[in-house]
Amino acid sequence: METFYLVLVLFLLLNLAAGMWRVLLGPTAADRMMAAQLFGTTAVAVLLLLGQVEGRSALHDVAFVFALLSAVTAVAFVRRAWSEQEKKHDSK
Amino acid sequence: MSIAVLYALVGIGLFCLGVYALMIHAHLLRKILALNIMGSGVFMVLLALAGRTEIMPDPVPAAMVITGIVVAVSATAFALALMLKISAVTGRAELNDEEEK
Amino acid sequence: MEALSLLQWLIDGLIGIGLLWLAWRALFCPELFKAIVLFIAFGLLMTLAWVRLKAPDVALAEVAIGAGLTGALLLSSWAKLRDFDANKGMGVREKNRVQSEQKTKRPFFHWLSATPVLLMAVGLGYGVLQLSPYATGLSTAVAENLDASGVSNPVTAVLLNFRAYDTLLEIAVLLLALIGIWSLEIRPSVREATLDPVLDLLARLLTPLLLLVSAYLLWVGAHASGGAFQAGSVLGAAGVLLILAGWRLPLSLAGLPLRITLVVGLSTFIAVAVLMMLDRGQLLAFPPSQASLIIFVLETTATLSIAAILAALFLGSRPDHSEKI
Amino acid sequence: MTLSDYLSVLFLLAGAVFFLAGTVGLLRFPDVYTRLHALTKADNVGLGLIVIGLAMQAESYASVGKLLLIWLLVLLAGSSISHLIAKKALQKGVRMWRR
Amino acid sequence: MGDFLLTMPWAVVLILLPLVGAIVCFLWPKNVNQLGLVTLAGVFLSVVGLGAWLLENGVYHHAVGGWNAPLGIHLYADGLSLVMLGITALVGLFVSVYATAYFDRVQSEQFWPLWLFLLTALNALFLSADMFNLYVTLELLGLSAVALVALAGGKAALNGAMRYLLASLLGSLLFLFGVALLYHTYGSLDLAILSEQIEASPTVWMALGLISAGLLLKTALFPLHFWLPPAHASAFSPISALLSALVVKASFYLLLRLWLELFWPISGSVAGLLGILGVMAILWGSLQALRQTRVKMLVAYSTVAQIGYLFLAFPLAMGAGVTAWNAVMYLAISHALAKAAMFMAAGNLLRFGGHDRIADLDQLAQRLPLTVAAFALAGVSLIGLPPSGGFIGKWLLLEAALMQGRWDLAVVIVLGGVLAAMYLFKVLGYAFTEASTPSKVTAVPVRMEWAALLLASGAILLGFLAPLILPLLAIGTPFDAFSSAQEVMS
Repeated sequence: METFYLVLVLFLLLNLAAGMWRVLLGPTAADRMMAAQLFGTTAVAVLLLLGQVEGRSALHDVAFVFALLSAVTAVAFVRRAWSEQEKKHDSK
Repeated sequence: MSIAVLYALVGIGLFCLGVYALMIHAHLLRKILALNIMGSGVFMVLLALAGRTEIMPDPVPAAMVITGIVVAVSATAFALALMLKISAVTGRAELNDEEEK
Repeated sequence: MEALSLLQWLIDGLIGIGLLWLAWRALFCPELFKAIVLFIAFGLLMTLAWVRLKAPDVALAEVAIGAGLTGALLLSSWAKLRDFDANKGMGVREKNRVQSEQKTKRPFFHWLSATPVLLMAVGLGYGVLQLSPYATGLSTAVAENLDASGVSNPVTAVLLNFRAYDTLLEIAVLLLALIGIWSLEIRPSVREATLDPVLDLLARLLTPLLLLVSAYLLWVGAHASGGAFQAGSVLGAAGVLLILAGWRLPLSLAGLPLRITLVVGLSTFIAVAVLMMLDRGQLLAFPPSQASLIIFVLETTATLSIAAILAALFLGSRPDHSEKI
Repeated sequence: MTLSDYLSVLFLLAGAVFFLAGTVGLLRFPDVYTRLHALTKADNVGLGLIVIGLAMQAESYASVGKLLLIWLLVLLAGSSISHLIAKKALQKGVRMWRR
Repeated sequence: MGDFLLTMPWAVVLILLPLVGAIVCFLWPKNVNQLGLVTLAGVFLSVVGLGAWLLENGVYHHAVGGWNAPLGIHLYADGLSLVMLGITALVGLFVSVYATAYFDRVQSEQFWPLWLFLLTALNALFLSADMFNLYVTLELLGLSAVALVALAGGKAALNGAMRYLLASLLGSLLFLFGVALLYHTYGSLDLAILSEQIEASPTVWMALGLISAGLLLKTALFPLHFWLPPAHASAFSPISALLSALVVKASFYLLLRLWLELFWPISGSVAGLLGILGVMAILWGSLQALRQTRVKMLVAYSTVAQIGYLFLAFPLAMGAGVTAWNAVMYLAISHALAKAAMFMAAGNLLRFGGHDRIADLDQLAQRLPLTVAAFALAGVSLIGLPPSGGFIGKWLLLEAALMQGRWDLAVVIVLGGVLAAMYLFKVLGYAFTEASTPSKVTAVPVRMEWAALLLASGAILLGFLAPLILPLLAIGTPFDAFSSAQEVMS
């Protein structure tokens, strides 16, 4: 069972790595930020799985705070950092 | 080599990347990022090497790293404010390299 | 067993490479905004690394302070920088900005600095590899004295009892950073006048949740991962969220009441230190029977102050001046 | 392995598939709005499935409760954030994809 | 009374009193000047108390929290810490008096909390015997110093502050990395325990390199001095005085302490390197000072040069041991007094004429006699003319150099004095002549003139106090471990 969890963790991490392409590609600021959000959700899943492997409930708390605070960062992005007109668009 | 040493080497890599970036970048925000990454590298070395034995993780490095993180966020906040002030006064978020007259 | 350890290696290797890659891109990609997003991602991955290194307390601190607050701080500073540019700039500003974001020292200088850095990396790597494979830390010393410390989470015991003096000075550093920022007299930004109903709802829902989580972390810190810093920064994040949602501290509270909240943690720490000094002749020496109560009081006040300081750090300008200008 | 173990493996695998779908969507979809759609929906379902899978293995009701709470929180945050991003993107004139 | 002196825990008071002062000044900014001066007076008395205690009992140990090392943190004081604490309190007191007249209402509300935080950091640093605790005090010190520089607010001051902040943070991180390596080699952060166990190994060498690099950066030894002149020259004058006199000395003290007590088995073999850097700092700093056209910039470069002197002792200590260390500590404290006085005098010139261009110092000798006298007296000590404190320091250093036949170093010591005379007479010369463009003048408060003059006289007076101070320095024999190790080696 433990092996299975770890395989799943590895899979999710690879998934995450693939998602990072979007940060690099952009093209809009929202795309980059969205990928960071993906990071949030996936990392929560990874933390929960690792918590199961190691038998520590402390990791549930970490996951919980993780979910809470990545929301704060995203709000900071929407409210503060993203205020100019977008000129870059997806190429057709 | 153990996993602890692997992470310690990653920490060294982060530290050195940070030092290099701190030296060559002109933009202050980039320098502040570099300092933060350097800090993470040091913290990683500090904590990774505590995991060399399997028995019981040493809580003292963990406590030191938590203290270090708080100090780092204070310094970062102050540095960012100073950067904003410089940018408001000089119009550029970088250090002037030419001598003041 | 073999497959299991291979998997562990793969996971740790992936995290390690991911960290190095993110750091490299965050430091050397041309666009500053991209760099900040990558840095936030770096912080999140760092949390996973702390978990893998069996340090959930550090992971909590990293996620609360490192990822949450530093990310918001960086984004908001970047936005303010761009506003300065926009205010003074004409048509060419976009191009200028991109240039200044990428500007580095002369190529000759790159080589000049790369060489010692590489040497240092090699030296440090060698030094670490030479360390004996057996840690000689203080885990036994901590474990032996844990009963007298008043808490059962060893990290909290170190932070608030064995090395409480460090923690006292560290809260002083936080307060100092805020006083330093206030003395810069940065003009408050007059933006975000619009109110968003969804954001408002989110703030209304998340704020009580953040309060609850903060209280939980404070309470749980005595016997499991958590503690004043984690709780304080989660509470501080609630403050940041409220600031972002357009809420401001009423002026009547922004003067002395706010200042008292900012210093109450440090003051209580000092008061306890002096009391213990008078009582037992030793700075911050808690009697084991009352240690858990004392630590609880210290942590609660510290949480309040840390939260207030972090939120104020995010705001940047002094709240009691902001309405006047 | 018991029946609940098999079930939980099934849920976890399904969750992983949804995560994969989310990432593929993030990489392949043509504009911000569709990508948002892929990311938030698929990943949140994926997380939900993983939470269910793990909840079956949990030792106490308290930890089941915590797991569900985490999922609810991610749902709440994810949906509001994606709404905010989409709205802001419209305001800022990010073009929508047309076939 | 004597009993009271010996029972009070002075070291603890020294750390907590300024911290409480800072908080009170932050909360109730109405009477900051009075509050601050009372705090400074209290700190000064505590140093006296600690001195009395040390004279009676030898070294001071305090296990914070009742936890002994390696688990807990130790406070430690010996003659070396005492002298540093004493000079800090003395200079701090005079600068504070000066500051009450220098700053206006708003500025003093900002100045006092930051300065008291700085004082806390200095005292805590001089009293700490724990590597990680030292890191925290270094950060506290760096941040408060930078915030003080930034108070001046102009373009130059903000740029100087930023440069200083970056250098300071980089230095702290290098230091912390070294601490991490030491902790993982020996499993302790306590200086005494580490120094018993330490022996040469690649890891320890790396730790020595990192810690020294970090501290040298903070001490601004050539070629890592780039941040110092802009920061020190652009800050408000009392703040420049504090930085040049005390802050730079604090990291030097730490470097000295660690090389002597911690790294003694290996540091001797690389001490020559620090000596070479010291020589270069003397020459480069003096030549740059000669080129400057503004008083404060000149004084700042003079600090770069004078720091060089402090490092000459490292190669000399190989054979001369205690003489060299006594010399260097004497130089450090007389430089602290003289340089603080000099920056204060420069502040008076700035206040008086509204500028500090050397060529336009319009007959100041007649119009501001006390200030010019202060500048001249401080100069006497910096040059090393008898009977000043600087003279005693240089004399002891010269003696150590000649004892070992290091003629090269002896020549540099003398040459540095000559160069110092040249750049200081440049200023004094213009102070006697009439300027071509007379400028509008503002009156300088009497307190500011006298504070500078008294401090400068202190630097001269030090020349007579050697029999009093050298025994204080010897409490706990801080220099023994290193010297005996060198004797074994040679």
